Amino acid sequence: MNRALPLVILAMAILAFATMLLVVVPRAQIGSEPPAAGLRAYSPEELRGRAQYMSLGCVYCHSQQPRTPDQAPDGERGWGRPSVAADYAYDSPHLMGTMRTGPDLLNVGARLPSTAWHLTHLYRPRAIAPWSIMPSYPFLFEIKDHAAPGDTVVWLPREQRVAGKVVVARPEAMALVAYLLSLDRTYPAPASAIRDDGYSRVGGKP
Amino acid sequence: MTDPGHTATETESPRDQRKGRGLPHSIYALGGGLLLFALVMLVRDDILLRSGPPTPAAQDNGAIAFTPPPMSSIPNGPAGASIRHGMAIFENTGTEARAFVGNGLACRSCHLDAGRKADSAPMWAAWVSYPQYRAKNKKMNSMEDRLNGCFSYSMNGQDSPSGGPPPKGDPIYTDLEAYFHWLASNAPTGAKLKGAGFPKLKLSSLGYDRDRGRAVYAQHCASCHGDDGQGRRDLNGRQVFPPLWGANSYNWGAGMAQINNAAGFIKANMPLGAGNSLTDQQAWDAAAWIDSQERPKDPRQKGSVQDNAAAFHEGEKTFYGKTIDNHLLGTGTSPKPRL
Amino acid sequence: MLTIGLFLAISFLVSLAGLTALIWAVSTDQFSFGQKQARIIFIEGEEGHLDDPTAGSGSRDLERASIDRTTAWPVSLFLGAAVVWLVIGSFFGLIASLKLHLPDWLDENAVLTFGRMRTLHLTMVIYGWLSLGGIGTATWITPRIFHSPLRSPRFATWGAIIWNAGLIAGCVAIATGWTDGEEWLEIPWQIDGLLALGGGLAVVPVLRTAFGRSVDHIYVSGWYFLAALCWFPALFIIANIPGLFVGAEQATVNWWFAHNVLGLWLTPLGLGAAYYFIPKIIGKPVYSYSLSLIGFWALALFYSQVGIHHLIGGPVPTWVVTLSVVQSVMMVVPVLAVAINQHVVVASNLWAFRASLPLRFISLGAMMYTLASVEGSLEALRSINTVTHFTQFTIAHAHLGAYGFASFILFGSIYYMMPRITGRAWPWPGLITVHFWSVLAGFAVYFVALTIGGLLQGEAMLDAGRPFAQSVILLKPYLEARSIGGAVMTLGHILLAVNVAGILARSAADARKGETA
Amino acid sequence: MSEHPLADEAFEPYEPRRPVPLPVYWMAIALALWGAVTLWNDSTAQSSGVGQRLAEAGDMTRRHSAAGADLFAQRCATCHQANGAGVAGAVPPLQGSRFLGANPQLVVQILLHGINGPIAVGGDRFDGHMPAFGSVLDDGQIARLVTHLRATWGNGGEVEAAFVKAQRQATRERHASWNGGADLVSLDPAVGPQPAFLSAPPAPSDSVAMALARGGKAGGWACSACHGAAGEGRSGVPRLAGLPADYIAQALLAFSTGTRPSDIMGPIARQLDGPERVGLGRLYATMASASRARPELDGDLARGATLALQGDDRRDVPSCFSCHGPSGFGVAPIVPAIAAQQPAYTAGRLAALGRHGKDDAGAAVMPSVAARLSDADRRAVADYLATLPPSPAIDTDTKDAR
Repeated sequence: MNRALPLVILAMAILAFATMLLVVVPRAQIGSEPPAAGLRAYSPEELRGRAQYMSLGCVYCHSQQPRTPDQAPDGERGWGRPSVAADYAYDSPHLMGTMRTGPDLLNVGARLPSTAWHLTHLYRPRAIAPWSIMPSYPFLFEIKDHAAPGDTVVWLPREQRVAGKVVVARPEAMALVAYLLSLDRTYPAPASAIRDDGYSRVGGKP
Repeated sequence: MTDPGHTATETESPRDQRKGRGLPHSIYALGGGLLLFALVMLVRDDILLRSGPPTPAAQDNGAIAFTPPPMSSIPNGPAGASIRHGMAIFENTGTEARAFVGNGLACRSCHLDAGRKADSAPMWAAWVSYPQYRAKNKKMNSMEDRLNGCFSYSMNGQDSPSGGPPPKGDPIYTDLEAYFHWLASNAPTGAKLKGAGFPKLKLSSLGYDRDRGRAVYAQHCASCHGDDGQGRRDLNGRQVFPPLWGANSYNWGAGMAQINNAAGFIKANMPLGAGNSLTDQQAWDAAAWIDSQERPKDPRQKGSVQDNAAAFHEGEKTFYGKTIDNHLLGTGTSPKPRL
Repeated sequence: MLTIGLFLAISFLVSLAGLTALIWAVSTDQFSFGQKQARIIFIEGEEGHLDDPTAGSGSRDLERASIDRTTAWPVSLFLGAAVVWLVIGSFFGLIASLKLHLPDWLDENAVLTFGRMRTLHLTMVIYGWLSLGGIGTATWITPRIFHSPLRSPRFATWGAIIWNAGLIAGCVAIATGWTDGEEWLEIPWQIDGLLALGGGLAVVPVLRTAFGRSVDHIYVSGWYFLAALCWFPALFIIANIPGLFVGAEQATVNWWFAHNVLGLWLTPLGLGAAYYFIPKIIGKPVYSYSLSLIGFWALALFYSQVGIHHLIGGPVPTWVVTLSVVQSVMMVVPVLAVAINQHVVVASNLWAFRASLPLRFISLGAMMYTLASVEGSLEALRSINTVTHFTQFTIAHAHLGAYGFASFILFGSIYYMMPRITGRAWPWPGLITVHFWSVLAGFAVYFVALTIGGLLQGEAMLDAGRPFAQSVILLKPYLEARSIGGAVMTLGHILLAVNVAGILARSAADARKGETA
Repeated sequence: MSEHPLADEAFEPYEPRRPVPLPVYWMAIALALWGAVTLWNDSTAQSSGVGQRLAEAGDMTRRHSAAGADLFAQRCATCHQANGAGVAGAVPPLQGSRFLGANPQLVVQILLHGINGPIAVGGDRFDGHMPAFGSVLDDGQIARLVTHLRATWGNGGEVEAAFVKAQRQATRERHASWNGGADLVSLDPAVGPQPAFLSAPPAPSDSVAMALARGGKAGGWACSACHGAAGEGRSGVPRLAGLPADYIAQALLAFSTGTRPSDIMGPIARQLDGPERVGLGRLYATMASASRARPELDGDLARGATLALQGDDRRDVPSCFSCHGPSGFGVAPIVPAIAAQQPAYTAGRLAALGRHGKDDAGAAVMPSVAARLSDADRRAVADYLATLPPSPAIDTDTKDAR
């Protein structure tokens, strides 16, 4: 430990080794899987919504990775089957998230396929769930006196409405909802799929 | 390793050597504890995650616990065919023994889970206790005699197409007995099996009361058996929840028409899936409400209801022969036109 | 499957072989150094005396004074900027925390939405406060342990300027919604170039000083600093290459990076500082100098492979997750080695702990490193992770590492270094005590609340019979407690900033006086 | 530099004789062993996880290629009985049925679309409802099933999958069941004289309920947006078609009062008044739609079938069908249909009932039954129910009158 160069070289070599294991080999393995059958690429509108999702930081409260029934009851919550690597083939960047301050969203398009619901929820989450701590996104909407033709009016419960005004969704809101509705990985998982099976040690079913 | 320029070690007193050791020891203890924890978690992952949920342990109060064989172990061949047919009769009595059934019930209406469920007069327990002397007809009864009684009273054979129970020696009896015999595979003969018959409930000083029972019935029974006690049919007209009184139910001669039997059955099994959730008193009262409704007449009745009550219902806990709301119970219902 | 299993086995065996070789080398004294080399940080007559920093000013030693003079300007720049980022970052953190239980507060503008506040907080405190502060500390300590003046300090100055410019641009980008979208990597890659360039420039003086040092031995802090300063640019550049990774593979890169930012960047910076300041302030060498070898190399071997434990139960290959789980638990070895070395010397000199505020910060920080690492090892176990994953528990844990450990050490380092850099005593020493107690109390509230809240939240989410809403409802009081703790911490940061501003202003006034005189 | 006296001048922290303390060795060795065991364990986990998925895929294939006799036992025996005797007065017998002797097209069509109306079999009249299997059995399964039925009770002759495919294709526009024997006799007169189909008086066209379902109340969220145009539900959204009208109306009331908490249904239900709840109940009760449910919870289908058909006496769990009807079609007015229900809904509801049964009025028995089901059981039974044909739609008004 009296020479700087070997120290630096060895330290970099160890990092390179770790990088090979944690990045290069998994990349090769995951990359060898084709996109899941049933998965479709995002449309331009959905990609615009995805950009909204990223820029508003939805990922910090919502995961997009349902777990196996061996580990957690995500399936029983309606969040969908455990996701596999092939489900994310078109996700760049990935938005798997690490927090569930809100529910998992990988299949929200399947369990909540109503655009109107999502618009209300984005405009005022607490109109739907009083306990919710999700931010409201009023800047994705416009308050108008009358809806113009082609406008999507946001429905609000009776007690939340403002008389003589209507809430209209901006294109950003429509795109975000389009992205949310595109989150639907309810097609069957490929059998050879890659995922963490560390909780399937049980092997057979009880 | 030892530093030549560092001479302190040579002059240290034993006390000094111990000094400063406390913290390393606690760090080792922390590390060791952590390690132990990791190992325990490994074991937990391995063993606990592997095991399924715990099953309730069987209690033992002197009687012998018995588990009937699984359905999948019914043998093939002619013996198996007879067992299977016996089971079919048991479950689908109105079809398989159509000529001898005069109501909307099946054997399994009272002997739950195809005669397998403990505390609802399971057939594996019945099989090993016959032939038996019965006070009901004051003679030694074979299983066939007993089944004949079931068809006469519980299945209300008098209103069936043939007007009575299957004749002696009918294959219906043989097949049912084959099924019972198989259900009782490896059961000890004559022993007291746990869960045999219906549980016997003690009657409190409150007795039983049909008005209290009406409330119990409305709260706990009516959603399935209907306010009118006629049970419920599915969309094909198939009886799902059995009728408890009226023309489509058991007649006044049935064992279930005695309040103590009904109370025991109710206590242990009703509401279905939530057995033993009612108190003994609620079970007695609900049974009283059900028993105080009119049902097909007792087929043994020759003269008046009062005569029959004296002849066959003496000492029974029943409303037979009593007058409720100006109606003499036991008069019987008029037979319903068959579907 | 065979090849993958092979990889797994090989990686673990390689790590174990490295560890075994290291333990063998240390126990048979293959490296001929010991406590003598540990004393390299002292100069004649220093040893055995408390180096009381809060009161005193510069060193009496002329050689060291000349060394310190070379680092004074770039280090002041790094530390000054770091403190500014800390204060701003804490405010954003506080706003984000408040928004979690006051969701309708400040919701009229996209810039102020929770997702952006939180991201700004993370970016500012990691890349502003901790990274700049860490580089500054390393730049200051390295010449001292090498007994050589800092070479090419201009590179460090430019590095600091470019890094800050990049960071400002990055924060503006995030605030306006332009982001790369991955946790810890939100700054758009187009701007990342500035950070990479700034970081690269900042490394040059340290490396050049190391290669041109005037003593033979490299003190342990030097190992950590040299390695960290080489590791980080490599990590940062690989993780930010646009378009190379997609989907699930990108997630492995994401967490390989994000955990290595802690493990191979903030941790070695913090540990290096602790390895220097603790013995230096107490005036006694560390407990077992050769043990620190194990601490360092085992950290490199094991910490570099732990990142994928963030994806336990996720859509990545089992083997890579398991590898990270195992290496996370193996981290116990280096953590113990470091703990023995650092805590024992403090524990046998508790009077110094009471006497010196910087030591108090640094030693507490080192203890929280032990705690955070132990907690991290446990959290990586599948049975525990299944509860804590996706909950506020991980937030508490991240703050135990980044705040309790790294920030506390940095606080202490600043309190030690600034008087030596400026040649002035702290203008308001009383504020240092208030700072210490406010951040300690605030952090205790923060950590305990989120740990308990996170565990309850995890338990609720594992029970299919409890609606998801319950996990949110039960969390609210703990989120409120977190805001209270965070507000108290922010208050402490302001006091630090006031003191730093004061000492810098006075030294600038001195300098002007010196010029006019 | 320092005015602080040293507490103990003599003491120096020292490097012990052994530079690496012994406990560190032990821990390193123990951790290495732990790591090795964990790695080995998890490598078996990986193969068992992959094995599990492969086995499921295999299960699926096996289910799709099940022999006709097995299909009969699984799919038909709950109603027609294992020996084909049917249920007197409710389910027609297969033994000696002229329908099985007729053109195979007839049986295939019945299986594809179901029957809704009176038929005469073996001299008895049945006024029932046979579910449509078209959405839960594929062509090969129907072909093998029909082959088995005809070989056992009809006049033999194999039916090919291609034949079923052609039949399915020929009637793909048909969304309703066959209207009893009167309708079927047109396919093959060999079935003998059949009772006339008296079309029920057209249900009072509940345009209000229909507008609510399709357009939502006052521009609000429409039922059909999530539950589907025909109430068929989708992954995570419950099926409504064929649920008893009263059950739906009661559920909407419970949502609105909060006795059945639901963040999604609560705000909608609060906007509805009594007649609207009843109208929506009737609307969905009479809707016919194909099953969209598929097993998706990794449940053990065999275990699920056991629970549904026989229950589990060790845990005192009665069979589902003992209350929900022999095919899970529900029993009006309050026992809901569970066949073809979305598995995530079934399992989640069971979990919620098992834990919070008390806040749910109207479900007195389910909480105690659900509480005795393990997580794996809930998933098993939910997945099994998802494989069943949907409950046939009935006109509740005429049924109640009967």
